[in-house]
Amino acid sequence: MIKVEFLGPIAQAPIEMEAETLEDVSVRLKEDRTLAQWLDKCAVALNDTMVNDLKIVLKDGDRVSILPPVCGG
Amino acid sequence: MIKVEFLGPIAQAPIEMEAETLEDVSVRLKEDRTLAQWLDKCAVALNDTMVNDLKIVLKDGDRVSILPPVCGG
Amino acid sequence: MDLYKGPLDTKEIFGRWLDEEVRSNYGAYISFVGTIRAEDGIEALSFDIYEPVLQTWFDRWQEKAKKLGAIVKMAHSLGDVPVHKSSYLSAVFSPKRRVALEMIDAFVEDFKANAPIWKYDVKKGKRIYASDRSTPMDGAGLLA
Amino acid sequence: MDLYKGPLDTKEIFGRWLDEEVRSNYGAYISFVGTIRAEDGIEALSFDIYEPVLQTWFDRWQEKAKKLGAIVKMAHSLGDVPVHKSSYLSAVFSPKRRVALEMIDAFVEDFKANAPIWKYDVKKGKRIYASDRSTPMDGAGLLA
Repeated sequence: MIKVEFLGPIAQAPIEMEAETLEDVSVRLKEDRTLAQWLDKCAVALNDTMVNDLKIVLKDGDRVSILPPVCGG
Repeated sequence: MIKVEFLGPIAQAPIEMEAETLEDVSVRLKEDRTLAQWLDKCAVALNDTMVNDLKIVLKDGDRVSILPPVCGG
Repeated sequence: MDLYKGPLDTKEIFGRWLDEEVRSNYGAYISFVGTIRAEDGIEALSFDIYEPVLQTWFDRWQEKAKKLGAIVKMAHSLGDVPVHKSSYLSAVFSPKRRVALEMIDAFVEDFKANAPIWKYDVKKGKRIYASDRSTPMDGAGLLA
Repeated sequence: MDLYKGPLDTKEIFGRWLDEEVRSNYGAYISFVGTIRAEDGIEALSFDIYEPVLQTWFDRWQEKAKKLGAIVKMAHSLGDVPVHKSSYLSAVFSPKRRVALEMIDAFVEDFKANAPIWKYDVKKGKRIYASDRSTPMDGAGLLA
């Protein structure tokens, strides 16, 4: 079981799911039409490290964060 | 009569001279061997405006400043 | 890196950073202050920050700076910051002026593009995500 | 533009400039502090300034800044400034961050190249012209 959390302006509670890779996470999130709209502009962190590879293998207890477009300063 | 003054590290009192143009000033200053050594690295101001033309015609009371290499900050 | 609830005390932070580095024999200290502009009828801007990823981002910049003999510092506001108050301060200390001038530019631009901070306009007490001024982070779209 | 005998009170000047522009609706305030590094056995650096030409140089920068909606400020020391004290402060205020980042770089570099200021090392109380670190101004060599 892994946990997916949504940061900043995405109004969505965390989701727990079974997933082997980030690809599985992508498939699951795209099922939700509201979330799907965010995905093309969101970056992804795994356990607070930014990641850039869908093939990464997930393990039990992993935390995936979805980071929408930013504007600090 | 015009006045030539030497700024910063050039240890030289102001000189008064007759000069029609900056070219005349150049000729006069080159006669002094110590001054001549400074000239290739010095910029020139006429009445506190930086100038870049030897043909400029001088008038009585003009003040020419010789500015050696700078290092502010 | 320091995060503060509400507006920054810009003078205090600028002076504290100066004191912290008084013995580091720097030659150049460049600071960048970001202040909320009055525009488009806003009362304030408001900020969410995801601190774990921000800390990692900042740590990497500290390492990059160290390799060039420089030091970076940063402060940012959490929550609401009224117009004409400051929400962001960053700085570079370096023995060399060129290093400092180039680093403050690269640091501030990378901050804008990749620091996990979300901005909201505050109008009539309501928070509205500033989507038009926000930038997808490096690597965005991975799950799309 | 302000000239001070001896070291600058960096915090006071930084804060005063901030207060001066509090109503100008700037978004970015970048400041550059130049501090005397301890090196080569110096006790202090010492500065001569030719103020009339410096003022003209600075006025031209103010105009250039104004065209881009920005404001430049500057302070410099006259005479001796001991190591670890500051001799130079400059700043850009601008609605836009890119304008400020590019202008502080161009301003500081042009200052280094063309501000009529002469620097001396102070060693055992003696002033020695820093000729190795000095740069001929634009147009140098006219009379050679």
